[in-house]
Amino acid sequence: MMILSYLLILLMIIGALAAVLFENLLNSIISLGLISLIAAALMFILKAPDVAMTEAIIGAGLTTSIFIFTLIKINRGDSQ
Amino acid sequence: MRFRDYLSLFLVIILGFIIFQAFDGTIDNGLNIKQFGEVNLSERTSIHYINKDVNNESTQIIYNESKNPESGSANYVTSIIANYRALDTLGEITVLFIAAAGLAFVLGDHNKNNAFASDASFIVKIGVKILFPLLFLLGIYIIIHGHLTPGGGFQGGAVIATAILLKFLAYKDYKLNHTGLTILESFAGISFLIIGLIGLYTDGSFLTNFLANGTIGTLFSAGVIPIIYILIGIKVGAELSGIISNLINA
Amino acid sequence: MAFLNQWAYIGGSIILILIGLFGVLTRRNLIKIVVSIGIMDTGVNLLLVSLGYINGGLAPILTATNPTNNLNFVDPLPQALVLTAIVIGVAILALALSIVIKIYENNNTLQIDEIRGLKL
Amino acid sequence: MILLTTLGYIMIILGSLFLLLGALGIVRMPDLYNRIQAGTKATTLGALSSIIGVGLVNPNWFFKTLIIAIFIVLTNPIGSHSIARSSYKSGLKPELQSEIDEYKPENIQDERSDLR
Repeated sequence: MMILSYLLILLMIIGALAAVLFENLLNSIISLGLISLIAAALMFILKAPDVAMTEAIIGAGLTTSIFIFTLIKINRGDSQ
Repeated sequence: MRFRDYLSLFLVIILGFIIFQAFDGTIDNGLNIKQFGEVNLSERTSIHYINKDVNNESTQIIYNESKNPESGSANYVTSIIANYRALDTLGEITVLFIAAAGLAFVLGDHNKNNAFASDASFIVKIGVKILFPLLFLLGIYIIIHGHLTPGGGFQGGAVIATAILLKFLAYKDYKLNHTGLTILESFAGISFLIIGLIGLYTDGSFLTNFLANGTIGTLFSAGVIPIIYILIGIKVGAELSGIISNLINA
Repeated sequence: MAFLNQWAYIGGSIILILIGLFGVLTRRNLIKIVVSIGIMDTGVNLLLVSLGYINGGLAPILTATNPTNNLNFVDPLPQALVLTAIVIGVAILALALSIVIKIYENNNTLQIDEIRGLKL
Repeated sequence: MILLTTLGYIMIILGSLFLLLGALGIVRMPDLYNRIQAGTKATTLGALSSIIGVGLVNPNWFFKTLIIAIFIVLTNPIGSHSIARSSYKSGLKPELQSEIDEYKPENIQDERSDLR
């Protein structure tokens, strides 16, 4: 279990670097969703099931969709 | 990378070094931050929360047997959110309301341009038609069982908002009734305050658990905690749905 | 291994916060700055939850298999704080994104170097 | 009881094998449409059988795992269908060009536009 959590933390840091350093906006938004999902798994390992549920629903689901709606709005304005 | 980037990297590394010093448990820094996993729970005030008895001496609680502890929910996180620190939760949903209202104020109210040019495909429409009631039911289940299992008002409200998001994804002309959302939100907020005031009237402090607590671990237990959590679920679900609707129809 | 045992969670979440801070300081795209704020949010939440962890502790819920309060539970207080912080975080991100949309409508750009004045 | 537990572990191992096959397919296949095919089919079967295996090992959770399985069956194909459709609409061509493209708007005989 501990090895798994170390790997997940490493993956989360790589995802954070990708989210900050990528030039494409969609890539960095998907990386943000990945970070939230891994954080939900880590919180479940830390014996916090309530927080893990909230993070999985809100962080990975709602936040990503809100960002993508913003992107849709901005591209729509660009094409007009 | 320009000069500004290198300067920021340097500053961030300095700040990280300082923060790591603060979290080093081997140095006696007076902050009382222990090593990871070595926390002594009895040195924190929350040991009273574990015993579910802040006012009197600590008692033993047994699942499905003990009757009438001070906060009768089996989930400790719920009993902190909806009973011991319910005033914090009241402030928190106020912050949520202010953020939603600010978003509606900034984006304006021209419900003309939809985010999507056409409806989704046939398969997605049928799938959403099946999934929407199931997800709504799951949200209600999570809200109602908030004092027994992991979950509660925040999670269930977010699940309900996700179900409404699916409707928006499937149909381009789907509109939410904003008057109904406002009425739901106001009803939930006012009922929260009224429950707190009834506690103030009967037992002398705001948001006291004034109903009978019942046996710990059954569905009808924990006094006002399930009622407060249902109200929080209504409010969170309505506000997150309103945020999504405003962003899509902006 | 003992070093990892002590520092994996705390160090990982502090590194996450610092990466987010670096993004806020150096990126020039407004949406990228909001993404960095989201990374900092996740890092702070993970740090708070890991401060309440106890070795060998159980999840703080009474069930039929963990029926009494004499057992070794983890600290439920940071979990309750983080639970509300996540919901506030998503509302604040949505508010920031709505302001970003308005700025784009007025200035037709997302680069903070090119935005002149505050003509809202 | 031992029979159920053994069956559950066998199903978990089977499910992880299918998940491994799906991951291999994602690495091995040439373009997005083939990758979606490998990813969705193998992953749906793998997740389904491992979740049912968990329910068999711990019979108290069986109904909850059944509900999760129903959600996976409903959502996974719809999600991959949406990904494939949106990537086709944004102009992504398959790696191996085939002669017949039944999804082109002029090739669809049916008048009902929402079937597309």
